[in-house]
Amino acid sequence: MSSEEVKVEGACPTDEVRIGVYVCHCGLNIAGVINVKEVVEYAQKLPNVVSAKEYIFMCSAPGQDLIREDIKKCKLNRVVIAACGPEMHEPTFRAVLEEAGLNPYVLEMVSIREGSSWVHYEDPEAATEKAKDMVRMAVARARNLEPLEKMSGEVKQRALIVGGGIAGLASALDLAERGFEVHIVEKKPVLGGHAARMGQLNVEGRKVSGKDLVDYLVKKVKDNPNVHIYTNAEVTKVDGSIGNFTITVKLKPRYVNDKCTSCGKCVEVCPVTAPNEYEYGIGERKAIFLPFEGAYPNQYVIDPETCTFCGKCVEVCPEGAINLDEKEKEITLEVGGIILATGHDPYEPPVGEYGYGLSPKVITLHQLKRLLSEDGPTKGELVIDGKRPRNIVFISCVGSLGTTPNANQYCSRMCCSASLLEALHIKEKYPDAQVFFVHKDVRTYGKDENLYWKAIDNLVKFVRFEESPKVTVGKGEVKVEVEESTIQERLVIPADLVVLVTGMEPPKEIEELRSLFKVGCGGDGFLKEAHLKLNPVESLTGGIYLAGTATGPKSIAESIVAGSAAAAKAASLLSKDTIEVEPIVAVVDEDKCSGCGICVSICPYGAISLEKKEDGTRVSKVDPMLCQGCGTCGAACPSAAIQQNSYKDKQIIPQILAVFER
Amino acid sequence: MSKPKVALYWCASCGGCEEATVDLTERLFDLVEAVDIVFWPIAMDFKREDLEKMEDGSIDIAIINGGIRFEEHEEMVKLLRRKSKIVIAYGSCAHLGGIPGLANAYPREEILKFAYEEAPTVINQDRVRPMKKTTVDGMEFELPDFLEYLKPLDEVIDVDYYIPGCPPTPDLTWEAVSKLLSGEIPPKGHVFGSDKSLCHECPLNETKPDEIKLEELKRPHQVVLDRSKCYLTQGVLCMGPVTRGGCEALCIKGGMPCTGCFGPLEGVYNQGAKALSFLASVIDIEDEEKYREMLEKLGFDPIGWFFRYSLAKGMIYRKKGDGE
Amino acid sequence: MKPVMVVGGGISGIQAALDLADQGIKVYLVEKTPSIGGRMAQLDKTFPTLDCSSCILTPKMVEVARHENIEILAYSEVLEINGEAGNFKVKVRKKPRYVDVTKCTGCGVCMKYCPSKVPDEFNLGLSERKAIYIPFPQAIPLKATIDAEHCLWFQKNICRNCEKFCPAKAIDYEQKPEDIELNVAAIIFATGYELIADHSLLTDQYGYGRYANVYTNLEFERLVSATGPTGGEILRRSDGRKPKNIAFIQCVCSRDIRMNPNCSSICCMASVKEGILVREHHPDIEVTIFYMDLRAFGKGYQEFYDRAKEEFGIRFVRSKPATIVENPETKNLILYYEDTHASRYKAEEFEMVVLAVGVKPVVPDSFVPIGEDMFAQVKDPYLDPVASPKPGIYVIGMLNSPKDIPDSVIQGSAAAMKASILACKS
Amino acid sequence: MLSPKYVVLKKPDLSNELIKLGGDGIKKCYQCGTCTAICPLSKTQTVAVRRMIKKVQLGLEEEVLGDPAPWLCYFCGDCNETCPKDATPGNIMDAVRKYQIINYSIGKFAKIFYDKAYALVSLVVMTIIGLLGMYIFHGEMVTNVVDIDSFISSEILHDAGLVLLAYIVVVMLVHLVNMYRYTKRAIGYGKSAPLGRWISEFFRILIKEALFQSRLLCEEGRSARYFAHIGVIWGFILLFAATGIHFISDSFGLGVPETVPRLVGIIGGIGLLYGGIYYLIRRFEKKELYAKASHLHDWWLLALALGSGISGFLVTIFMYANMAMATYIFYGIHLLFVFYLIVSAPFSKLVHMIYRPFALWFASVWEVEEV
Repeated sequence: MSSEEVKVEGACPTDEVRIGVYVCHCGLNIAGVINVKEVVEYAQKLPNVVSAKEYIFMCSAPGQDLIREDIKKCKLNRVVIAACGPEMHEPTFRAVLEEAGLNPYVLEMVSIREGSSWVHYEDPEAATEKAKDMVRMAVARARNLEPLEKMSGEVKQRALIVGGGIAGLASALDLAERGFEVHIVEKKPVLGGHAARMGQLNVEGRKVSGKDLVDYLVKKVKDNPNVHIYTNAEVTKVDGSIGNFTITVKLKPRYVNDKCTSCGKCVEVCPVTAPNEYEYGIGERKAIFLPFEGAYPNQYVIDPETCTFCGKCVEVCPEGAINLDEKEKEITLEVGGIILATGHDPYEPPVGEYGYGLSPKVITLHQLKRLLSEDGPTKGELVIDGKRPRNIVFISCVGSLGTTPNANQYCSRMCCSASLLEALHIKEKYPDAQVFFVHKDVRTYGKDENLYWKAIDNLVKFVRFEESPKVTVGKGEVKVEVEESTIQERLVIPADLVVLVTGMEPPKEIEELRSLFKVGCGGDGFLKEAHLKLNPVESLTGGIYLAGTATGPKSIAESIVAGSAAAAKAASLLSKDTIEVEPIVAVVDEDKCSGCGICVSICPYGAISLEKKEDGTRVSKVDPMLCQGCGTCGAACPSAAIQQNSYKDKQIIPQILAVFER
Repeated sequence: MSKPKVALYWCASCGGCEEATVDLTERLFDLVEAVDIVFWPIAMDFKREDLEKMEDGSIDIAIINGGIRFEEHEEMVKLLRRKSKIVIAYGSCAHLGGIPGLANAYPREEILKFAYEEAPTVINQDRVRPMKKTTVDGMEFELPDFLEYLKPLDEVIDVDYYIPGCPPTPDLTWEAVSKLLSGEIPPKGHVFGSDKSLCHECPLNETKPDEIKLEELKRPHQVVLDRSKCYLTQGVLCMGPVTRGGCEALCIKGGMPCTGCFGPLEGVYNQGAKALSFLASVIDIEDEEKYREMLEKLGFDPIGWFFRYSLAKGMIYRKKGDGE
Repeated sequence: MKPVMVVGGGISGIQAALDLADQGIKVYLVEKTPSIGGRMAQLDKTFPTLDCSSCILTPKMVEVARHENIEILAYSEVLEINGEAGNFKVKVRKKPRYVDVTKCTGCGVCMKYCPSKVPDEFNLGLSERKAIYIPFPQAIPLKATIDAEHCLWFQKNICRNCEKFCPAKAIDYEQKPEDIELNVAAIIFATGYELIADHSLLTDQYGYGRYANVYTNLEFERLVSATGPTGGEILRRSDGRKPKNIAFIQCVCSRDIRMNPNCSSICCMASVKEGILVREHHPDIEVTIFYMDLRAFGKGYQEFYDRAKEEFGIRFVRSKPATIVENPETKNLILYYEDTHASRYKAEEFEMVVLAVGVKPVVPDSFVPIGEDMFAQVKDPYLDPVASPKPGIYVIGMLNSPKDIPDSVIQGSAAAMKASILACKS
Repeated sequence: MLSPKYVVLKKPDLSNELIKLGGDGIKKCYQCGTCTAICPLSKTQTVAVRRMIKKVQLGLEEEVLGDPAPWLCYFCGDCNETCPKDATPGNIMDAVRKYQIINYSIGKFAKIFYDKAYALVSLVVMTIIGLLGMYIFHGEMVTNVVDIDSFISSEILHDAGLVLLAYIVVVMLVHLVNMYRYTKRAIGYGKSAPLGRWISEFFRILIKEALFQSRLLCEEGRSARYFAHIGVIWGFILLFAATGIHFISDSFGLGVPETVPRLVGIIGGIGLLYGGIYYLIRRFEKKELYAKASHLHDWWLLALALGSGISGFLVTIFMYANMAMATYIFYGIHLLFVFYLIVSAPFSKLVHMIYRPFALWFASVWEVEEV
């Protein structure tokens, strides 16, 4: 049976289909194997083909002229080009069609080079036959091609940055310096994220702390008139799509306004205490507090979760800066692009894992960093249980590499370097301390190998394990038992301090982020990039970019670079007034769509939504700015109601049936 | 003006479609009033000769149910085609092959062997099988031969309209017939029923979330269905999304998920494949091993689930159906 | 807005150029070799997704070629840089291709008729190319180049076959080097890396160059590549036979005080990937990877490593083999090593050995300050890790520090951001 | 195989002590195992250089003290050459040897031979004792002809020799017991070997390793060093034999001709001189790796061996030249050297001639499955 028998709906753009077929020699690439002349003669006989020609290089200027003239002379309304794959020259030939007055989308390219001459060079006859088959199929498809119009949308030249950590700040600063308006929305009452609390970052040369970096960026960002900062704020709604988002932001009450001079009187009278999350749980804070010294904004804040609203602070505040009746506010922002710099959470070991929570002598690396920080709770003095620890044991891969039932499978990338850095700080500060690094692999990649070598040089003791070590907490005594795999000995290390080198995890609110911004997550739970290797700072959703540890563990420097990279992507978008999108997108036939929602579930770009019609029934709607033309919905749609332009069933099915037409 | 002449005939079917005609109940009288039934072997005594005697094109509407499995079917429908102006494929079997079409999963020889030799209820030591020509007591009998495959009606003759369903609902039948009688002639090839999938008219469609993610599949007998919630979201295969509406979701209302008897929508070339594809799209299991385990637990039967009515009607399959 | 120059057409340079051009900034992409693509074009697949390397790279290369804001200056070199940030005057030499690129269509006829054979750099000498050549089929620009050093016309004044057979009449033996001066706001150096293959350690300790069946990882990458000299068949250099087992040795010329104390960051995963490729195509070839610390630090890398062990049955031995001795008859290689997890000394015979040789940056002459560790210095390792201490000059990719593809891409984008700020100001 | 016992880390600053003894590579080693793999001895017995370094790095003092590995090492220097971290594993092994000598010795007395000041003091003290002894016991010297007995009577010498022999035996026994205890705990933990194995291994090692130094020979291209070492060993053995023959002949009146022990002694002396001079040159050249790192105890042994050898030779020469005074003076010097040698033997580097075969013995009995 022939393809005509398949019912094809929708009329062709003109009454009579007139197809031109152009077969390229591509020098010898095609003509060296395929008998081009034979293919052309074959094509001439196909139904609807009014002209078939060959040329040595169709892509060259004379080749293009030939097509242009033919289109006019033969009144062609479809063009088939049998040459190379569409990757390189489809745009070339689309331009040719356009210049000749045709819609550029009535072009069909058939790759007889990659698909036939290159792969079947040993058998020229069969290659020629295959080329004929391919041309016949292309003609069958071309018959039903439709003209399409490009779509465009306006771009609002502003960016939203979600997260005021180091990556978000880097993105914001770059975009602002590039001249774009930037809105930073930070959930916490202060900027700086984890980086601000990371302590010293190097062991020699000019000392640099995480705080220094944050301070530098905050100062620059704050002084830039293009930047608007919202702390203690959360994005609650995201509407629109690439180039044109409307964001609703909830501004949570801080209860303390900018009259606050950080005098601290309120803290003295506040009766409520809670563990200090800004010190990773070391020590306590009050319900009214300053998250950390020198934070921005340098202003006290009341944590409504713990505050009893007793009003004592209001009474003592000399500036009258406290207002317990402050209410939540809501603002909307109109932005073109969004950068998610939503960061990570440190892995929190459950109580009992490696003795965590059973003894003050077992702490996490984050807590150690706070203890060793000049601005930390002990002003940089390492004191545990009132004593200076002598034997300090780091246990690495806590919460990573599946070392415990609770742990993640992935490697957190930074922990080896970070803990060796702290080990060196300890050695520098307390040369008599004995530091053990109990590890699996030492993954100090790249230039960080230097840290590993330094640690060996400073007699940090490396203990390698295959089986997770055991930490036993006795009466005031902590022991680490480990099977040293490289000497095959069972070691017992009496420890004055055990430091659990905890990895990074996706933040707890990742699920909300995911549904709010319609971005995906990978198997590790972190936000998923458009392509792991080549699009590492873009999400699958157009106009939304990812920076810092939102996509996975990174060092501070890497986060800053990723921040700049995400900014570059946003800048590419924002530097345009309008964005044009290919019309090869999914379209919904509302007459057929029953609103079953299968397409919504499967769209990887969040481009489809269900819309309620006036009669109460639902239909799918595709946002063409978000649709990337992957075709997944078309394959899944049970009613053939959603189809992709240029790849509709009526175009593909005849092409498939043409296979059997011989 | 004389009343329109109507013929009814059945091929390979269970007879349910004929029952469905009777289910028109009192409307049957209106029908009989309105038309002149000239051929209906199951209800009245008509013979082939009677039909042959009629003039070509003298019947206005021929309503045929059942698929084509015997030579006899083939001959009769060809005859009916010649005599009729309009041919309607009535019911799933005529439309898509239906339940008898499931036999196409086996070759003819295997079917006969099972039916006449191996089925547990059969006692046939001599392995006698029906023959095309048999001599009994010196008399020669001729039987219509059993064809290689079952074919839907439109693979044997040209069909003008389809009334889908297993069986078609009386309302739909009435709607179709009255439409034709009133002269409201739809384009050739029209399938009566809705242009949208069953979900559109399903009372539970409202309850479906925007995104469907299934972590497990179940068969209806393995679960107590919540009748106020979309069955699909409860992990039960409902063919609703991939099936033409028009039945008013009778099964759904009766507490059973749709099995797909109304066939695919316009533009869907293969109902079963599409069903498989959409279901695969909403299953949210990453682990391959877990997937396999689930299918095993389920007693996975893709033909029975997805191709229950449409196995005989595959796009690629049709080519093979000719015995090529 | 002034243009920006990107030097080096590898993946990080390509990314930088694209991100600048997408912002409407004119970019000059200067590439030393006849085609952009860099090292990534030579790779077969990429870890941890096992994406075909050219399949994901080629679209980017095509995008570069098609972008209206990018001008590719392939087969060109930077000679001189004057001026300052925001206003650099760069002298670039376009080396003569002896082919008129406006006429050449890349059809490859010339290559068919050229009689002079040269070891193919793209395949690291594992195969031969002609004196007139296109480095690889997806090259951009897809133009032929005459390698004058091996061309019979330039060497012996004979032949001129290519001229005779070129259907586009594009051959021009009279071409001369052309120097152009460009005014740019910023310069991004992304000159990439090469293997530390010239160290005596490779030959002395591991017998590379002495023993036929010892390969470098990049050579092996070409060997497993479907576009490589053997069409993806793993065949030994000595006898063209498929080996029964292959050993990968990590940290060769990396983490070694004698030449390169840095970890090269990519070799562990590259070997794991190559091991998986081997096992995927030939489950009968046993793969052993000798490593010290398996640096599976990136996203999805540990999972990939786990798969290599569990799914593909690759053996991992924690060890650094001390020496390799060839069996002169079978040309098999005996590795002497200590399995440090078992504290066992072993001598084991392998039919093929792949050395994961460390990397060193290709240093762009005196244009950027270089640190003691061979890599380019940066202005601030934390706040501005892509900026060279020289204002307006950026150093990215492998030139900056050892890094994998995603990190190189990220740095490309980041440098584009920084450069765009400068370009917009000037 | 995982060791069955639990080791409590008690001496974490062990590294520093070893660094003082010349093992500063401890601060560099990252445990790649190249040293073990390149070690020529690994082919027959796991010397596990890397493992030894790790034990030192971690501060497993008892494990370090009980590991015979350093005694198997001949310091050929291959490991130093191939080490990618320049951690000089050979030097670390050498440092561990010293550490073991110190710790096996009574009251860690051996320490003094690793400290210049103490060594000098001990030298002075011994010289005074020696000279005093000679002064007290010397006889009427006959000056016209050479009569050694007239300088100091052989009976006195024999008695002194017996005393020193007793001293050596007692002190060495104590040291060896220490060595046995540490080694048993470290590598022989929970293991028992049949007596037959002990005996057969003893003879195998005594002959193959101790007397013929088969390990040192196993590497090609090192035969010069092998012969030098054999020279020294057999030098000592023959000299000891010469003394023994003389003593036994005298004591029991066997009447062995004087020339027999003398001849044996001369041959031994030549061996000693040959070896000693060879080593002296090498140590001055500092070309070969073992010679690059010469410490006090190396020089000490060399000086004593050469001193006693040369002085002995001179005595013989002067004797035949019939130069009485010169003979007596050098005889005195010779006796002093021998005295130093014997007294310091259980503490100085010379003790390796006992420890090495014992270590080999213990290792081959207990570490059988390691091969």
